[in-house]
Amino acid sequence: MAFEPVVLFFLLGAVAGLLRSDLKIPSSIYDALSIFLLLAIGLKGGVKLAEHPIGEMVLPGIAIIIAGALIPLLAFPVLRYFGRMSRPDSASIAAHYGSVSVVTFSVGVTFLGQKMESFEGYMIVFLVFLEMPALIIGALLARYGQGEVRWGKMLHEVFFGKSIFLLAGGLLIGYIAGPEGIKPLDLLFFDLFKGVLALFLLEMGLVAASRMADLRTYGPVLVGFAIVMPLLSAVLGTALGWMLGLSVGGTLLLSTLYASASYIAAPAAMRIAVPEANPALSIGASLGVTFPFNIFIGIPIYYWMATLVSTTGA
Amino acid sequence: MAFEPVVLFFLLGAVAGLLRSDLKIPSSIYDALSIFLLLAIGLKGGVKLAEHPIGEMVLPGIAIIIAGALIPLLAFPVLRYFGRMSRPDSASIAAHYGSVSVVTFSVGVTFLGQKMESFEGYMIVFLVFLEMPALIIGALLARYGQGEVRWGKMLHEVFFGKSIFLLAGGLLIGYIAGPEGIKPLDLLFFDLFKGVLALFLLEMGLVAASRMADLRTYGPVLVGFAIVMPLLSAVLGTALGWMLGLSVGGTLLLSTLYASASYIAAPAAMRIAVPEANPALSIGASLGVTFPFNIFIGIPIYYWMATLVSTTGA
Amino acid sequence: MAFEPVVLFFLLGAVAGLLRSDLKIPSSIYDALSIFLLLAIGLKGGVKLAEHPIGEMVLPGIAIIIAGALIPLLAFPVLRYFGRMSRPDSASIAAHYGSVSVVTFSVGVTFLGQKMESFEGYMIVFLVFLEMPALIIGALLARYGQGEVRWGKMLHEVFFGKSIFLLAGGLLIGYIAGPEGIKPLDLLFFDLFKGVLALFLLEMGLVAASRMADLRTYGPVLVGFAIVMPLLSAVLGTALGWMLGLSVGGTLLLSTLYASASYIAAPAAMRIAVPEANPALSIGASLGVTFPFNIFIGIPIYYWMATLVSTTGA
Amino acid sequence: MTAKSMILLTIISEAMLEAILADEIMQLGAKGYTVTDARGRGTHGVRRGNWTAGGNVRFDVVGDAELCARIVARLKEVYERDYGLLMYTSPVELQN
Amino acid sequence: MTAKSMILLTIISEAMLEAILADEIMQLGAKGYTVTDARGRGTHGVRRGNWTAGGNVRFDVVGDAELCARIVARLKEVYERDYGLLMYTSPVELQN
Amino acid sequence: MTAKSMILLTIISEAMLEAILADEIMQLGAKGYTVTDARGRGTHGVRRGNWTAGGNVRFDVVGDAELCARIVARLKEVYERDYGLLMYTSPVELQN
Ligand SMILES: Nc1ncnc2c1ncn2[C@@H]1O[C@H](COP(=O)(O)O)[C@@H](O)[C@H]1O
Ligand SMILES: Nc1ncnc2c1ncn2[C@@H]1O[C@H](COP(=O)(O)O)[C@@H](O)[C@H]1O
Ligand SMILES: Nc1ncnc2c1ncn2[C@@H]1O[C@H](COP(=O)(O)O)[C@@H](O)[C@H]1O
Ligand code: NA
Ligand code: NA
Ligand code: NA
Repeated sequence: MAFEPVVLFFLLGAVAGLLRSDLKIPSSIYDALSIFLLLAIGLKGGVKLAEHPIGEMVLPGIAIIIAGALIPLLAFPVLRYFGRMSRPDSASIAAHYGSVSVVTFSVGVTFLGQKMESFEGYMIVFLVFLEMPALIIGALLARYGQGEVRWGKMLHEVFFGKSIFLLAGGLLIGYIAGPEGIKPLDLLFFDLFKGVLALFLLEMGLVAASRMADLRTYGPVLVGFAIVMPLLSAVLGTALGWMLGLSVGGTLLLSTLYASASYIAAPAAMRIAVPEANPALSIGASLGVTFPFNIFIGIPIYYWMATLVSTTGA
Repeated sequence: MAFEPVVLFFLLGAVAGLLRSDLKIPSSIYDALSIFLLLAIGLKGGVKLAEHPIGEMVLPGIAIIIAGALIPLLAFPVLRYFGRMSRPDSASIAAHYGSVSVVTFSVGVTFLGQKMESFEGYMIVFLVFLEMPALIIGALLARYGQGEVRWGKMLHEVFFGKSIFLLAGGLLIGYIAGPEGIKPLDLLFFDLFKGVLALFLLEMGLVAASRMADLRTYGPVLVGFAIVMPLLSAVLGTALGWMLGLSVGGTLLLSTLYASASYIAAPAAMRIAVPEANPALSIGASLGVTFPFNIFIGIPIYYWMATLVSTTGA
Repeated sequence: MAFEPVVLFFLLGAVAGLLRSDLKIPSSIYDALSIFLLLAIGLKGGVKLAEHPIGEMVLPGIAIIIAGALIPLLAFPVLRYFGRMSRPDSASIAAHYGSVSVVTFSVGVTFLGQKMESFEGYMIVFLVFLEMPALIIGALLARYGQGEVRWGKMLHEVFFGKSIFLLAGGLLIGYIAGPEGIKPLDLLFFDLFKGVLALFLLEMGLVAASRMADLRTYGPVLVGFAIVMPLLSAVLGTALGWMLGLSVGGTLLLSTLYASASYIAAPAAMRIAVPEANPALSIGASLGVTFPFNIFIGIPIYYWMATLVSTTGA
Repeated sequence: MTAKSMILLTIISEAMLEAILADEIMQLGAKGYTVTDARGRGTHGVRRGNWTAGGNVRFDVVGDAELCARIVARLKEVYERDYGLLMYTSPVELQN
Repeated sequence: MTAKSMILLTIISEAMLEAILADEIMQLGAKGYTVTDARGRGTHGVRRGNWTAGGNVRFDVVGDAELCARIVARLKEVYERDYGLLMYTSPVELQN
Repeated sequence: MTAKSMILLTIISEAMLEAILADEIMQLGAKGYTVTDARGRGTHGVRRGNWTAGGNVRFDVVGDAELCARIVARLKEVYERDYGLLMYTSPVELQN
C-alpha cells in the first residue's frame, strides 16, 4: 500500500463533515486526545535524548533553528506583495507556516515505521524549538512600525501555552526517567500511540471539513500558497538534512517539520499577538489544505527527495 | 461461570442508577466510548472481509436481509392490534426491534470467545445492512395512508447518522488496510475492545436504570413484548442459520442480531421520521427490558438453540 | 532513582497551574479517569481476594479498622484546641484525614512495584472499609450536642457516593469473576493502570496548584498539621503492621492508608453532613499539602520505617 | 451609550434538533444565535443529558420583536406538538 | 400571540447540590426546570469547574411570581448560609 | 422580600478570551461572574465549539448599572474590533 492506514481516518472524518453526518467528537475528547499526543511525543523524545549524548545535537540544532526561521521570513513577503494580503494576515499566516504540526510529524514517524527506516531521535526536540522563533517573528512582522505587541501575554502564551508546555514537560520527564523508568508507561504512551493518532485524525478530518467549506471564499492565491509553501520548505529541509549528514529518516522528518503548519499553538498565540488577523484564513490554509496535502501527498514526496539526496554523499 | 464477567458491569451500573448513586458517566465519555466501539467493530469486520472472498456471502446475505425485514412487519401488527398501541408508536417500536444493537452483538462475540467458538466473520457486515431496511419499513408503516414522511432528513439520518457511518467507515478502512495494515492499531481497537465494552456496559446500566423506572407506567403488554419478541426473532435467526449451514457461532450471532433491538441509530432516525411516537416507549422497551434480557438470558438460550440445530445436519 | 517517574506528572501539572498555563483537563476527563482508577483498584482487590481465603483477613481487618478510627479522634482535638479552629471545621478536617486517598494508595503500590516488594492483596479492601467510619465520626464530632445531622442524605452519600460504590463494585466483580474471568480485561484495567495514574496525577497537580495558592490565607497551623498528622498516622500504621506480622509491603500500604487524606469521598460527604465547615480548608490541606507530601516524601519515609521494624521480629 | 432595545428569545428543546433549529433560526432572518448544552425536566419527563438522545439544548437569539415572533410561530407550528420545547422572551438592551 | 407573563428565576449554586435542588424545586410546585453546567467566582472564591467538587450549576425556572418567591424563600432558609448561592428573577413572556 | 434591582450583563465571546475577560471583569469591580460554555453563529461565522480554538463562552455578571456600563465600555474599546463579541443587559431583581 502506498500510504499509511491511519490517514484513512482523516478521510473518514472529512467525509463525515462534508456530508453533514451527525458524527461529532466532543471537545473534551479532542482536548484529551491532544494532551495525550503532546505528552507521548514529548516522552518519546526525552527517552531518545537520554540515550544519546546531548552534545551531538547542539550544532545541527542551531543550524536547524536558524534555517527554520527563514520560512516565515520568506512566507511573509510572498503573502503580502504577491498575495496582496493585509500586513496582519500575512504575518499571522507566515507564523503558522513557520511553526510546526505535531500531528503531521507523527504521521511522518508512522510512515517511517512502515518503511522500517530509523531516524535521529532528537528530531522530536525541534517540535519544541521550531515553534517559538516563528511565533515571535510573526508578531514582529505584524507590528513592524505599527503599534505595540502585547509581549507579556503573547510570550506567556508561547511558553506556557499547553502545546509547548506539554511537549517540553514530556521531554523532561522522559529524559529524567530514562528508558527504564518509563517502561511501565510504554504501553499507554508508546504502544497505543498510533491508535490514538488514528482517532485524532478522525477528529481533524471533521474540523478540516468545516474549514474546507470556508476556503472557497478566500480564493486561489491562499490555496496555492498552502500547497507550494510546504514544498519549498521541504526542499530547504532536505537540503539541510543532506548537509548535516542526517539519515534518510531524519531528513524526511526535518522536511516534514519545515513543511508542516501549526494549528494548535500558532492559532492561540496569534489570536493574542495579532488579533486583527482573520483566524479563518490561517487555520483554513493550514488545516484545510496544507495538513491533508502533507499527509497524503507531501510526505511520500519528501521521502522520495530524502532517498534521492542520500544516494549523493554529503 | 455461566455468563461473561463483562455483563456484571451492566449490573453494577443498573444498581447504581436504581439506588440513586451519584455515579455519572459524562455524556462526552459516553459519546467517545460509542465512537470507539462502532469503529472497532467495523474495523474488525473489514479485516475479516479482506481475508475471505466476498462472493461467498452474497447469497446468504440476501437471505439474511430479507428474513430480517420480516421482524418489523411481524412486530407492527402485534403492537397495533394486540397491544392496542397507536400507529406511530407501533411503527417506531417495530423499527427498533427490526434494527440491531451493536453492544448486544459485541456481548455475543465475547460470549463466543469464552466458549472458544469461531464464527463467520462477515456477520459483522449485517450490523450495517440490517439497520436500514428496518428503519425505512418503520417510517412507511407509520405513514401508510397518513401524511408524508420527511424522507430527505430521515434517509440522511439513516445513512449518515453516526452509527451507520462509523460502522461502514470502519468496515471500509479495515477492508482496505487488511490484517497487515491494521496491525499497529490492533492493540487499541481489538485488544482493548473488551475492556471498553465493560465500561460502556456500566454506562448502559446507568441509563437503563432510569428507563426501567419509566416502564411501570407503560404496562405489562410492552414488557411482555420486549421479552417474547426477541425470542421469536431468535427462532427465526436460528432456523435461517441452520438453513444457510452457518457454524454454531454464526448461527448464534444471527439470532442475536435478530433478537437485539437498536437504541442508538433507531431512536435518532425515528425521532425525525415519526416524531409523534413517544420515544420513552421504544427506548424503555429496547434498553430497559430487551437489552438486559438478551445479555443475561437470551444469548445463553440462543446458544443452546444453535448447538441443538447444529447436531441436525442442514 | 529515588522516586517513581509517575509523580513527575504531578509536578508537571502543579507547575502548569502555578505558571497559569492554559493547560486544562476537561472535567469530564477527570471524571472518566477517576472512574477508571476506582474500578481498576477495586477489580484488582477482588481478584486478590478470590485467590486467598477471606477468613485470614477478618481479625487483622477488625484491628485495622478500629485503629484507623483513632485518627479522626486524635486529629479533632488537635485542630480544635491547639489549632483554634471552629468545631465544624475541625470535625470536617478530621474526617478527611481519617479517610483514605485512592491515588496516594496507588502511588504506594507503584512504589512497591519498583522496589519489587510484594504485599498482602487484601489491603485494597481497606480502601473501602476505612472510609466509612471516619466520615461517620466526623459527622458526629461536628454535631456533638449541637443540632441534627442529616443522616439520611449523609449515609446515602457515604455508601452510594461514586468512590465507595465503584471500589466496592469492582471488588465484587473481581471476586466473582476471579483471575481467569478477568483476564480479558487485564490489559485495560491492570496493564494500563500506571499510565492512567500518570495522567490523573497531571490533573491532580493542576487542581492542587490552585489549592496551594489558597493556603497562604489559612496560616501555618493548618500547613503544619497537614505534614505532621500523616507522619503520626504512619507511625500508628507501621506499629500495627508490625504487630499483625504484615510483610514490608503490607506495612507500607497500611501506613500509607492511614497517612493519606481523602479528597474525593470525604469532601462530598462532609459538604452534606457538615455544610458549615469551609471546604477550602479541608481540601487545601489534604490536596495542597498532604497529598504531595505523601507521594514525594512520605512514602519513602514510611517504607524506611516498614523495613526498620521488619528486621525486628513481631 | 448606543444601547438598542431588542428582544431576547430563549428556546429550550431536544439536543437532537440542534442542527435543524439552527437552520430554521437563520432562515427566518436571525443575525446569529448562541447555543448551550442543557438538561432538565418538563412535561416530557426528565432529560438527564447523560446520553446522546437524552439531553437538551438552549438557544438564545437576540433580535427585533418581529423576528422573535416569526421564530416562535414557526417552531410552535412545526415542533411543539411532538418535541420537548419551551420558549420565552424578554426585553434586553443590546450594547454593541 | 398567546404569550403569558411569567417570572424567570435563575439560581446559581454548587454542582454537588444539583440533585437536591432539583428535588426542592419540583416539590415546591414547579412544572419544570433547566440546568446548565457553569463555573464562576463570588464570595466563596473561584469555582473553576475543573473537577467534580469544584463546579457550579445554573437552574432556570419559569413560573408564576408565587412559585418563584417560594423557591427563593426556601433556598435562602436552607442553603444560603452554607453554600455558594446566587438567585435573581426577571419578568419573561412565556411563548408556548 | 429584600429583592434589589440590579442589572444583568451577558457577554458572549471567544473561549480563548475566558481568562482575560475574567480578569477584566474583576478588575473593573464586579463582585463575581458566572461562565458557561457556548457555541453559536454571528458576524464572525459559525463557532462550533468542537475544538479548542472554536468555541465561545458566556459570562453573566450581576451588578449595578455603572459597573455594567464600565465593563461594556472597556470591552468595546479593547476587544470588539478584533474578536467575536456580543453584550446585552437586562434588569433583574437580586434575591439574595
Ligand atoms: N417551567 C420550566 N422552567 C424552566 N425550564 C423548563 C420548564 N418547563 C420545561 N422546561 C425545559 O424545557 C424542556 C422541555 O420541556 P417540556 O416540553 O415541558 O418537556 C425541559 O426538559 C426543560 O429543560
Ligand atoms: N455578581 C455576580 N454575577 C454573576 N454571577 C455571580 C455573581 N456573584 C456570584 N456569582 C455566581 O454565583 C456563585 C456563587 O456565588 P457566591 O455564593 O458569592 O460564591 C459564583 O461561583 C458565581 O458563579
Ligand atoms: N443575534 C444574536 N443572538 C444571539 N447570539 C448571537 C447573536 N449574534 C451573535 N451571537 C453570539 O455571539 C458570538 C459572537 O458574535 P459575532 O461577533 O457576531 O460573531 C456568536 O458566535 C454567537 O454565539
Ligand atoms: Na513549518
Ligand atoms: Na433486531
Ligand atoms: Na487517612
